[in-house]
Amino acid sequence: MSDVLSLIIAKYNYWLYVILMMIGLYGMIAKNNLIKKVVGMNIFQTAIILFYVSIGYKTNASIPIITTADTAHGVVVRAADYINPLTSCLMLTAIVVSVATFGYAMALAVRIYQRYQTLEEDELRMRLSEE
Amino acid sequence: MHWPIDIVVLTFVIFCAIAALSVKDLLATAILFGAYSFLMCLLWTIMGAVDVAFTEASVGAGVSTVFFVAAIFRTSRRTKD
Amino acid sequence: MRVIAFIIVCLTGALLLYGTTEFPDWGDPKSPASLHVSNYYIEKTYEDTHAPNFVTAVVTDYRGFDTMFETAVIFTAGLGCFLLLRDFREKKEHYYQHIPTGVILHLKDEKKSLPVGKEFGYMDKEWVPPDLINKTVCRILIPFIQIYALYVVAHGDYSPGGGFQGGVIFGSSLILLAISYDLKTLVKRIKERLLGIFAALGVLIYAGTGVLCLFMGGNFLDYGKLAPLLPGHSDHIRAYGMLVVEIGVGIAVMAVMTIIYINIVSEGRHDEGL
Amino acid sequence: MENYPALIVVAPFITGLLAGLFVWIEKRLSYPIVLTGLFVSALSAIQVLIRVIGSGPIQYKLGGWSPPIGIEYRIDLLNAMVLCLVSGVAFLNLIASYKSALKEIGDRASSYFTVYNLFITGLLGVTITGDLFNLYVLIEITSLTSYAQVAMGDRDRGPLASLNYIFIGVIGASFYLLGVGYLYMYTGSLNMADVAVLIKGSQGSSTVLTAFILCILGIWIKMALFPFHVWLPNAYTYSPVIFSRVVAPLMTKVMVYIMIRLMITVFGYDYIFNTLHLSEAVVWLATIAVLAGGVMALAQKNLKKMLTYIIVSEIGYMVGGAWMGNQLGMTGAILHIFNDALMTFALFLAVGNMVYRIEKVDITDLKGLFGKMPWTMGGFVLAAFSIIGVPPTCGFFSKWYLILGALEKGAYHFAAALIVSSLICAVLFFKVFEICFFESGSHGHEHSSHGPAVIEEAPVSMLVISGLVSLSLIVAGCYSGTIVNTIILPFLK
Repeated sequence: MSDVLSLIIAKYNYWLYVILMMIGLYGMIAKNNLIKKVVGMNIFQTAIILFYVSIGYKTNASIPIITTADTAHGVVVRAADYINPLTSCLMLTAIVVSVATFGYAMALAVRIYQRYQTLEEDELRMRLSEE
Repeated sequence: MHWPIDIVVLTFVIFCAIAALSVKDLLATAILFGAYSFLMCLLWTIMGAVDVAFTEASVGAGVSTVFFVAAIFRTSRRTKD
Repeated sequence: MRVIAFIIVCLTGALLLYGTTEFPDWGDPKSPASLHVSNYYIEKTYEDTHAPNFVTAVVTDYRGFDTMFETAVIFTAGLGCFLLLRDFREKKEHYYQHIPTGVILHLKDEKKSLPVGKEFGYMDKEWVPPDLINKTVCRILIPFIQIYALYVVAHGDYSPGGGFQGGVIFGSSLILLAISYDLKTLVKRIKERLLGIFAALGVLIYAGTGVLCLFMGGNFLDYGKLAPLLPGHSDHIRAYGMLVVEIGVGIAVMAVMTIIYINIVSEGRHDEGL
Repeated sequence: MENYPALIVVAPFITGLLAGLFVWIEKRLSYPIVLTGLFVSALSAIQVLIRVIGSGPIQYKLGGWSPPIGIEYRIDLLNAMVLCLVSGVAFLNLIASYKSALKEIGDRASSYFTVYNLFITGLLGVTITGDLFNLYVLIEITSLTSYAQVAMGDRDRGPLASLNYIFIGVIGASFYLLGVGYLYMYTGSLNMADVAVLIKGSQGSSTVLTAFILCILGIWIKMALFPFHVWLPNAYTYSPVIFSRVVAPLMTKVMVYIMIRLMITVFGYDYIFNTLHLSEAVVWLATIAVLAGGVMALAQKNLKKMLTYIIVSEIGYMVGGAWMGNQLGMTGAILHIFNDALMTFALFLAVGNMVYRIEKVDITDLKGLFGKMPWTMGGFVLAAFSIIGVPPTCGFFSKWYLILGALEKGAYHFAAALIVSSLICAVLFFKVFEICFFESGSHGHEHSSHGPAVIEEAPVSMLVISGLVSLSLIVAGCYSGTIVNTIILPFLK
C-alpha cells in the first residue's frame, strides 16, 4: 500500500498534466464554437507549462531568489536549496506566447463574427458552401 | 510536504477546465477560465515558481479574461456546446 | 468528429504517459533536469550578475535573446490586431447626454456634433457607463496600480516580477480606466499614435541595447561591455543592463495590451466599448 | 568582422521595428528602411556562407555566454545555404511585390512591412540557432506573423483561414515544446550539440523516444506533411500576394530543414535508422503524401490553390528523401530544399503577376493569357517545367538524386510515386498552358480576329525579378553538381 502511495505521490503531477492536456486537445478538436476552441487551446498550453514547472520543482527547496542575508556574508549558494530557475524562465516565454496567440485569436473571432454573424463551426461551413 | 495541497488544487484545476469547456454560456466560460488560471497560479506558487505564477496571475487571470469578455461583448454569449 | 478527436486525444495521452514512465520522481533534487545547467545558474548567477532573482537573471541575461523575441511576439500580436481590426471610418450616429437634465440626445447626422463639456457628455449606444461609485473607486485605485506596476518593473531583479508583469499591470490599469469611465476617455488621454510608438519603441530599446553592445565591441546583448556608458560599480553592470531591458519590455507590453483591448472591444473603431 | 552571424537576424529585426516606429511619424520611410535591413541581412548571409565554405562551421555566443549556459548560433554548410536562400528570396520578393502590396493592402501596407520583416527574422532565426528552446520561440514568431499576414488577404475568407491555421499551428508548436521538455527531462540541457552528446547511448529510453516522436510530429504538423496538411491550402490561397510569394517557397522548406537538423544533429542517424527502424513507415507515408498532393491538385479550380497542393506533394519528396537513410536520399532532400524554394518562388512570382492584372486566378480566368502577359507566362512555363522535372532545369537534378536514393534502398514505391507525381504535374500544367494559349480571352474575341492581343504586362519591377528567378532555375540546374560537391557532400561527411 505504501508503495502505491509513494508511486502516486511521485508521479501524479505528471499524470494529471497529461489529463489536462488531453482535455485541452479534445476541446480544441471537438468543440464546435470557435471561442471554446480557443479556450481549449489555452488549457492545452497551460498544461504544458504545468509540465515544465513540475520538472523544475525540488522537494525542500526554496523559491529562486537569494535572500540578502546569504549574499552579505558570502555564504556559498547550494544548488539543492533553490528550485530550478531555468524552467521558470522558459515558461515565462511560453506564457507570453500563449497570451499573444490568445489575444490575436480573440481579435480574429471578432472579425469573423462581424462578417458571418456566427462563431459556430457548422454554421460557418454552411455559410461558406452557400457562397 | 506540499503534496496534499497540491493534489487538492490539481483536482480543482481539472474540474475548472472541464467546466469551462462544457458550460453553454460563454460568459460563464470566461469566469471559469479565470478561476482555472488563478488555481493554476496557486499551484505554481506551491511549487516555488513564483515568477511564472506572478505572470499567470497578471496575464491568465487578469488580462486574458478582459480580452475574453471584450470579445464576447462584441460577439455573442450563445453557444451550442 | 468527436470520435476522431477522442481517438487522437487518447493516442496522444498514451504516448505522453508512456514517456513519463521513466521519469525521476516529482521533486527529486537529483533528477538530470536539475543537475546539468540549472546548477550553474543557481550557484554562479549572483557572482556573474549581482541580481538576486535567478529567474530574472536567466530571462534577461543568460537567455536574453529568447526574451527579445518574446517581446517581439507580443508586439506582433498587437500589430496584428491593429492591422486586422482597425477601422478608420467614423460611426454615423452619436449619442449625447444632457448632464443637468439627464436627457439622452440622439444625433443622426454624422457631420454635426455637440460640444462635450459641462453641459453635454458622451453616451455609448451599447453600454451604459458605470455609476459614480465605480468611477470614484477606480479613480483612486488607478494611480496606486500604476505605481505598483512601476515597482514591479524596477524591482525585477530583486523580487518576483519584471518588465513583462509590470507592463501587463500597467496596461490593465489603463484598461480599468476604459472600463470604469468609457473608452473615449482612454483614447482621449492616450492617443493611438502614442501607443503605437511606445510598442515599437519598447522592443527597440531591447534590441538597441543589444546593438549597443555590438558597437562596444562585445557580442550581441553582452551587457558586460556597457560598463563605460553606465554609472555605478562595474560589478553591477549586468544588473543595470537587465534593468534597461526590462524597462523596454515593460513599455512595449503596456502599449500592446492596451492596443489589443481597445481594438477588440470597439471592433477597431475606437469609439465605444465596455 | 566577427558579428556577421548576429547581423543576419538582427538587421531585419531592428529595421522591422524601426519601420513600425516610423509608421506613426513618416509613413514613406518604412519601405526603404525595411528594404535596407533585408539587404544587409542577405549580404551578411553571403559573407557567412563564404566563410563557412572556407574555414568550417562558425559559432557565435549570444550575450557572451558560452553554451550550454547561454544561447549560441552554430552555422555549418547546411545552415549557411538555407540562410542565403531565405534572405535572398525575402529581399527579392520585397522588391518584386512592392506594387502589388500597395494595391492589395492599401494604406495599411506601411505597417504591414514590419510584420513581413519580423516573419523573415523568425525564419532566419529558426535556421541559424543552435538552441532547442530558442528554436521554439522563433517558430512562434514565424507562426504569429504568418497568422497576421494570412488574415490580411481575402477580407472574407482570410480571418477564418487564419484562425484554423492558429489551431493547427499551436498544436504543432506545442508538441515540439513538449518534445523539448522531455529531452530536457532526460538531459538537463537545451543546447543542440550538448543534448546530442548527452543522449548518446540512450537506446531503450522511453523518454527519449517520446521526445523524438513529439518533436518530429510537431515539425510535421508545422510543415504540412500529408495528413496534417489541412491548414495549408486555405492559408496560402487567401493570403495577400506578397505573403504567399514568400511563405510558399520558404516556410515549408525551413521546416524541412529543422527536421533534418533534428535528425542529424540532435538525435543522430544511428538512433533513428539503427535503433528505431522507422525509415520504412515514414517513406510509405511520404509516398502517400506525394500521391495525395498530386491527386488533390488535380481537383482544384483555382490556380493558386492548385499550386498549394503541389507544395504538399513536394513536402512528401523531401521527407521521403530525408528518411531514406542513405546518403543519396539525404543529398536529394537537401538539394530539393534549395531547388524547390527557387521553383516555388518562380511559380508564385508569375502567379502574383497574374493576380496583379486579372485579380481572380480560377483556371478558366486564364484564357488568352499568353497573348496578354507573354513575359509572365514565359517565367511560369519555365518554373512549371522545373516542377515537372524537365532536364536542364534544377527540378530534374534533385528528383534524380531522390530516385537514385530510393532505388539504392529498394523503396521502389517511392520512386514510382515520384514519377507518377511528375506525370500528374505535367498533366496539370499542360492543362493550364492549353487554356492560356489556345483559348482566347474573355474580351479577346475582338482582338483575335484582327491582329495580336493587347499586351497588359505587370509592372517592370515585378517582371524583371520574375524573369531573373525563372532563368536562375536553369542556372541552378547547371550548377547543381557544384552545390552538391561544395555544400551538401562535405556537410554530410
